[in-house]
Amino acid sequence: MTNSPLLDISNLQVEFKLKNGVVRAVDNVSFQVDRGEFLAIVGESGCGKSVTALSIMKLLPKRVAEIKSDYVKFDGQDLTNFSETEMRKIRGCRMSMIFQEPMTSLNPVLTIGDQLTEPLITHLEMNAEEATKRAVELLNMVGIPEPQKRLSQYPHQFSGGMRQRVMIAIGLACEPDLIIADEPTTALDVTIQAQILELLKDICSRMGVAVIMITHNLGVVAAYADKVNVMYAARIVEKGKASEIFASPSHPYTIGLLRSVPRMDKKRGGRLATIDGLPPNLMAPPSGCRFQPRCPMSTDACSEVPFLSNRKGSSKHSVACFYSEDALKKGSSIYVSDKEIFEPINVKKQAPLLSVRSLKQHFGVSFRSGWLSSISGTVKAVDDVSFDVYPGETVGLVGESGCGKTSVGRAILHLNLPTGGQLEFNSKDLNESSIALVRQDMQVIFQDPFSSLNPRMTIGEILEEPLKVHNIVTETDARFERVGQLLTKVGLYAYMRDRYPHELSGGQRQRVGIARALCMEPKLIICDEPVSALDVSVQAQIINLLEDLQRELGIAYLFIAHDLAVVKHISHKVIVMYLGKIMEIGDGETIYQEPKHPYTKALLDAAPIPDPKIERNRKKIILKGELPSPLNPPRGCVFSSRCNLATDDCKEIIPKLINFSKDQSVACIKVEEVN
Amino acid sequence: MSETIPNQSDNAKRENIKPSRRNVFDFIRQQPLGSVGIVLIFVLMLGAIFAQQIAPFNPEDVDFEASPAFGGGAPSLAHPLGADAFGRDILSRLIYGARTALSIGFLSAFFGCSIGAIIGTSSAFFGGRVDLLVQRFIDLMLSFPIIVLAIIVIAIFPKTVIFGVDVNVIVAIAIPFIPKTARVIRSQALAVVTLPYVDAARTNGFSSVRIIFRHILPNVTAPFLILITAFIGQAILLEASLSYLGLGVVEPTPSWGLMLSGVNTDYYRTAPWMIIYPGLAVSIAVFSFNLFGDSLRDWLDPKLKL
Amino acid sequence: MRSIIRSAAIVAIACMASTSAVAGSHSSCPEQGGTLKYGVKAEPPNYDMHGTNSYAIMHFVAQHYSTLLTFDWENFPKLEGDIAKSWEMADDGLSYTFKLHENVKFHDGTPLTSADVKASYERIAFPPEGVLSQRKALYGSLESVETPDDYTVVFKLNSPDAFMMDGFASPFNAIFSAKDLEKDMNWHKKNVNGTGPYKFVEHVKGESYIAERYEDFHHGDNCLDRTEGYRIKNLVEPLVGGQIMAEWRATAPPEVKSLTEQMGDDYTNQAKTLMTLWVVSLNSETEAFKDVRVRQALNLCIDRHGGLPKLAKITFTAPRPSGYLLYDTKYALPDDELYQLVGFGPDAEANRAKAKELLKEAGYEGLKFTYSNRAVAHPYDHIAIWLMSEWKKCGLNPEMITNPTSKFVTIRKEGGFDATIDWAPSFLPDPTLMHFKYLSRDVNPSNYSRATDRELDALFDAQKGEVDFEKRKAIVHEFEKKALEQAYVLPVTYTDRVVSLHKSVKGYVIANSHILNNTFRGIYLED
Amino acid sequence: MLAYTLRRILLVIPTLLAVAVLVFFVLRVVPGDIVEIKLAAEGGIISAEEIQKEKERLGLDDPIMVQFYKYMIGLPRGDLGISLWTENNVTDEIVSRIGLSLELAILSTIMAIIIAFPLGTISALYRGSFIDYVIRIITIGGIAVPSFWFGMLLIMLILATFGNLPPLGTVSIFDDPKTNLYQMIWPALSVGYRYSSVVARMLRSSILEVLSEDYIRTARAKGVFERIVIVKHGMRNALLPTVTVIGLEFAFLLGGLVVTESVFNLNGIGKLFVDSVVRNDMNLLQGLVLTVATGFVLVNLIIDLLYAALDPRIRYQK
Repeated sequence: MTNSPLLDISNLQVEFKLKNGVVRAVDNVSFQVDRGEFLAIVGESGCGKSVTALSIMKLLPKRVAEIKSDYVKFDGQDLTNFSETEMRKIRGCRMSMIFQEPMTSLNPVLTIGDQLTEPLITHLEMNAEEATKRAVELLNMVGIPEPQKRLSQYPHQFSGGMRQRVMIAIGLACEPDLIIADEPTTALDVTIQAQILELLKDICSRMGVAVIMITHNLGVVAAYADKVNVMYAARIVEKGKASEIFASPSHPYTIGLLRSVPRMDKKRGGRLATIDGLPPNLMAPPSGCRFQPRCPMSTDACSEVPFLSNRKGSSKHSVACFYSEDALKKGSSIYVSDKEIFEPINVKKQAPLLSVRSLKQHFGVSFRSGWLSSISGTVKAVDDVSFDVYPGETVGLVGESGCGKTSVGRAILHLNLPTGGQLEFNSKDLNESSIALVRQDMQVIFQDPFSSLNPRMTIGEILEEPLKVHNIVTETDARFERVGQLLTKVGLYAYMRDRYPHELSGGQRQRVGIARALCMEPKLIICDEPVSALDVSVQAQIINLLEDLQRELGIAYLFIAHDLAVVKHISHKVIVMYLGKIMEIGDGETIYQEPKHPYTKALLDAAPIPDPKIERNRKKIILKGELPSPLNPPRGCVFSSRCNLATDDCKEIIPKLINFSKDQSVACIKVEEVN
Repeated sequence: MSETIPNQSDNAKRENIKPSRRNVFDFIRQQPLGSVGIVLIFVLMLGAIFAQQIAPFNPEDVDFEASPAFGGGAPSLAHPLGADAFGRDILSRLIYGARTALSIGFLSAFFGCSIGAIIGTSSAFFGGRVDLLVQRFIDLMLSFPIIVLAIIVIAIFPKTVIFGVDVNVIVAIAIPFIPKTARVIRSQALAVVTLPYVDAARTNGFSSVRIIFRHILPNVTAPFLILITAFIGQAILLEASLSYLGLGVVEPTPSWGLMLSGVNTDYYRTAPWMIIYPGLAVSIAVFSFNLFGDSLRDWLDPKLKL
Repeated sequence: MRSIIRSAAIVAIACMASTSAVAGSHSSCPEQGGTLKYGVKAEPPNYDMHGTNSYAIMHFVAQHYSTLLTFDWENFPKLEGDIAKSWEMADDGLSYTFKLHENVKFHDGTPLTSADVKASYERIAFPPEGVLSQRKALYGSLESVETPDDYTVVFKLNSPDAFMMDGFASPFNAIFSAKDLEKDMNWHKKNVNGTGPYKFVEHVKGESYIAERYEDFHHGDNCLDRTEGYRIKNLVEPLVGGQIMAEWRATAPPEVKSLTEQMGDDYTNQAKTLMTLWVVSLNSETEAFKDVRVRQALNLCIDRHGGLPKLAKITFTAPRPSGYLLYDTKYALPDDELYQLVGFGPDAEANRAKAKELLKEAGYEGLKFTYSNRAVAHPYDHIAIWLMSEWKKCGLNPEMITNPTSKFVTIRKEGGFDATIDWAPSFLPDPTLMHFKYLSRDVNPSNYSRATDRELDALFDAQKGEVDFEKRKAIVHEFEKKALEQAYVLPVTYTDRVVSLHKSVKGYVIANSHILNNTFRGIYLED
Repeated sequence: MLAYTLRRILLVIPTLLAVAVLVFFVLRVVPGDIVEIKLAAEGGIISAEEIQKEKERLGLDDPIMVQFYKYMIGLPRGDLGISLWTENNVTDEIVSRIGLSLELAILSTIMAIIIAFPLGTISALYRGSFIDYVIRIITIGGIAVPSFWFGMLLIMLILATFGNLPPLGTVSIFDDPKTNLYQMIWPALSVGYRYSSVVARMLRSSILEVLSEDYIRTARAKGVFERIVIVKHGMRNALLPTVTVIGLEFAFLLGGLVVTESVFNLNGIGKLFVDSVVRNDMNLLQGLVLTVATGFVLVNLIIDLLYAALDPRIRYQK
């Protein structure tokens, strides 16, 4: 082992020549990675973190991407002028990569074995037999059971988590010095994410492999990274040891980023700090400090470019800000506005606004509908779910993908016809015919801001349509007025009514989505993952908006999300679902402080907290195994197949939801025993 | 593994996001081949519209003395592209032929695609049995080659000419386009139907008709436009083929396909201009529509399979 | 009456003399052997010559069969014996006696006897249930066929029939074997067994038709080893490209031009007027056409003298105006008489002025009407395009509607037109055959003008029974004039037939019909 | 795979049945009368009774349901009735011609594949380059040029070059492959241009699509040879849509050679099709349409099975 860093990058610069201009996606980026080190690159989408990774591997399309740098030294060799052939020898052998989308990163028509042995045969010149042997070892190492059998299978026979394990196995096949993992767990559920990250960390530290992890999740960074690069608009704005960055963030952007994330370990109710505005368009970035337009501390001096410089007293921690010491001192208070008061939202608990009793939503799943199509299975997306929502209350519905949380929302809205159970809204029984009457009182906000607005209609038309169709506001002028008010209310400008959705940013669109939900003055809004597609800084803006609206208008929310921290932040009451069933239900604070159900506990453990001090010291139970197929859920308790505490009884008895305390019900036969 | 629980795929979402800034200048800059196509189409359209002003002769004027049988017919000052078997000016017939080709092309592609699009979107929106039935019927229709279907339709309907346009041929060409469009549009609409803004429209309590026409149809215009341009080319080709077989446009209407058939073939070795120019006209017209259609697809929706 | 019998007897004797002479002269061929490749633009539905009227069957199948009589092609319509050695008509015109050659054998080896002739003619004249005879109507006067011995046949008539003698030479009246007919009256639809010059070998449907020399052919003038017929679409490229050596139907002038230019000396042709008349039938149910003035006006607008010679250069139409009967034949109206009739005068301007006047009188100026055309290039398109331009010159507004054969035929039959192109094919220049077309609709359903004119019917019946040539001719002329003046059906033009041949094909003599002389007798190949 | 194959094969039957029923009733609507065409079209003197008798003999006067019944009970035995024109078995008429159409279709498929694969691949790999533009123009031209016109030009060219044309009357490829190929190569070429253009275009766009897939990036990140990336990872996936297009075009050729057969005077089912339309031979027409549809359905079946063989996602579907 030499002392020189494994990877040393100086002044890396990547430009994309697009049809409508040149985009500098990476600008003057320099950093180093030592052997066995775990480096995280964090930043919001479009800040250039993935491009940085791909440019190290020289995997960017040559036609459009131009990579320049002083040098990119890998193990002492400068890769800058390496030919394609030379690069090819390094790729997959000394340096390998794991991508974000496990579903599409494997070739669907080749067997896992084929794809796994490929680097072995190419780089290590093994014969088929040796390669297969090694492949089995690798699969074993990444925790794939029955590796021999799995080798001859195809990617579609693997779940997402399994595929990502295969990707890790491929990445590690030739025992590389460096693995670049580009958002490797973003597409995975939180419990699976924990498994994969643990695995990656564990293997890499055992094998002494350095890791560059690209992520937007600060929790993940806090949990695993040795070093952090924070990127903003193609540049590194702050870099240093993870502990230092989290303890003393010195760039206003880093501070904002850390403060705008809802935290599970903090109490509910306060407003989140928000960074105003949007990341800049890289086609025409602001001159000088690129954060300047959004920075509450900016001065005229910020029109000069601040270079990364070491903080006083630290050789590793450097910041690109003229006022870093000041920012560090003031901390999150630079973002606090006048409204930043802790103000609990009050709930009137007389009569429930929405009452859900034994809701069932089953889907018949048929393969390839043809003349002889037959239903080959039933998915119980929602099975026997009951809860109440009171006026002005926020009920959080949380769970991993496929747990049925979205189906609950759709069933309440009658977007899918519920298979069974009773729904009562405002003391009226909801069914196919009565739903039309309450439509105006019950609205929805969707996850994807890009597809929740009709791209062929202007914002004005979108907001006006329900008013017009239902004759709520009949006069054109009055409607015009009303649309303006709505836009103002959600923090947009009235002039935006003439814009088309594609002219707005994601956050703005989500505001329009909220305005549309508001325009009929509903009593309940079902929020289906309203912030999960947004960058953290924008996410905080939307969460604040939703809370403000609730304070002002007394709307109740059914808040569906997979992000435990967000749900914790906004909800009065939290429901935890797993495979169509409620595992635990109760007061938000209580559930997060004292989870009773083993699944809730595992879920909370799996979600990393963006603070290395807390994160690295907490005891975690990492769930084993995969989510069972919803077509064939375990008998008895649906969680029994993954539960550490499961006994034979659990596999037979379907647990009922039992009141554990006044504010908490749990569906576990062992609840007494465990707690 | 089952991923068939109804939920929207990422692809579906991505495909329906319209990138910003889409205008003619963008198109011209990004699609030079397509722009050439547009220019050619434009020229053809001008020719068709101002045929009366441009064409040196009436396309149906018979002048036996100018025909090759009387030693004439070769390209000359009077007849730049020569004269046909009846001594009719080929240039004039080509110009008027553009009228026939374009009107049949546009009308049949438009009607075929529109009906197909409505069937496709409705099928996707209503789903279930309706969808299944429509799909089966589409499959059925698709098991006949276009030209076979067109010839059968020609055989069924009597020849009807309205305002000088051969309705029979238009119907015959339009009908094979219906199932094709319905299939493509259905698959596109299927993605749109699951999109949140359609759900939002449903939660707003809008009627099915409103949702189909206001929220779904406008969002399948990209494939619709692509299909129409592709089909105009195909329609022109089909018209030429049918006319060549003697089943399409008939004398004395100037039609490129007709000019390649029947009498003129007698001359094609001795008076090759009779065959070369109409063939070129068909090829160029179809070529420009294909060029345009191709680029339009690359520009609007590169993944669309026709 | 007496004169025609006399003349017939003279013809008979003359023929007897010539038959023996011809049989002798043909028995040796200038060259023997080789394969004749020819093209036919149509496909035979079956092989039954009695049941067809189309050349598709004749061009392929006629080579397998013999007829009672045939023509001397050099001196058409002079009769000549085929299987008949001699023949004789009784003085009263009510019986015809034929003596047959005794050495005639069918391709399967059985000898031909009078029984075969009887069975064949009975099939033609009295077809049993399920048998279709296209010429049953022409033999309405035939009462019975008798066979006194194996080589004598006697035809008995119930009334004299001026058409009958020539009718024995009808190329369609193939002599089938009685034995085959006994098996199945329709045996010949799908099988071939004749006494003709060439034997059937193979028919690949839609593609080729192969025959080979019949060694025992009674005339011995079958000079080729093999004949190969091919179904073709156009005739120019196959001829130029050496795929075929001949096409028997008709070659259009542009094709002739093209062939001459491309083949040079390798190309020869023969030309003659074909007995098919192109006519325009005016629908009598169309209000405007109920008025004779309008019909005449339409006729007057056609500048026959100016236009036909030009038309004849681009398609195979005849360059000469004609009435319903083929000009220059013995019953036809002489030109000077014809040109006196409305619409046939040489002064186009005067005709047109007259037409306009008539239209004005009738109140049909600028009349709009549909003209139903068949989607076949030669000569339909040419005639149609020419007529359109002629009518437009009179200020009329014809609209041409072209349909493929199937729809065209339906429209023609159902009267879904104002004017339609139509044609009157014939294989003999006989008024009975040629005037039948113009009889009232109830007598002849294929008079597509749908007109009814009892005077014409009466004149037709009168000429049919009149065996005296002059008297018959007078009646025929009267019919011709009356029908032309009434103008239910406008005669446009006869057909000019050109048969294109490769120069190596010799011994062929063109006839006035593409139905005639298709047996390939006398044809030989010369290198 | 076996279950899938079986189910897929079973699916063919109802489809064909539906086609058969549809074709029957659609064609009964067609106006026109074959007896009239047969007997009166060439100017014969024939009475209305005789026409009527002929219709009765051919069974055209039966009530439509009786005709339908006869047709339907004949189907399973492959009995499609008799041609109203030749009175031969429709099946025989079609069988005698289908060989030629099939040979032509196969020949042009081979030709198309030989031409299309290099063109499409080169075009995709050199996307945006001059050669890509040239190939794109050639292939767009291929679907623009009417094949009958191209055929006419070809005939001109053959005549100009060789001075004669291939002999008429198709020689069996088994008897005399040289002559047969000389006869068939030209029509195959005239269809092949269009065909190969369609295939090349599909191949180009599939390759481009596949090359932008994540797993190609994965393969490159593994340091695999670029050639292997393209051939092993790219081509196999790009082949799937291409196979579909080849199949569909092939099926199209089975029934769609109508025009080409007419130009080259070939005696295949395309020409028979036009003939039977012109003659209003409904029985033959319905037999032909049914044959063409069957061909189409069968080719689709083969494509689906091929797809299954190439794509494990389908193969392993329960």
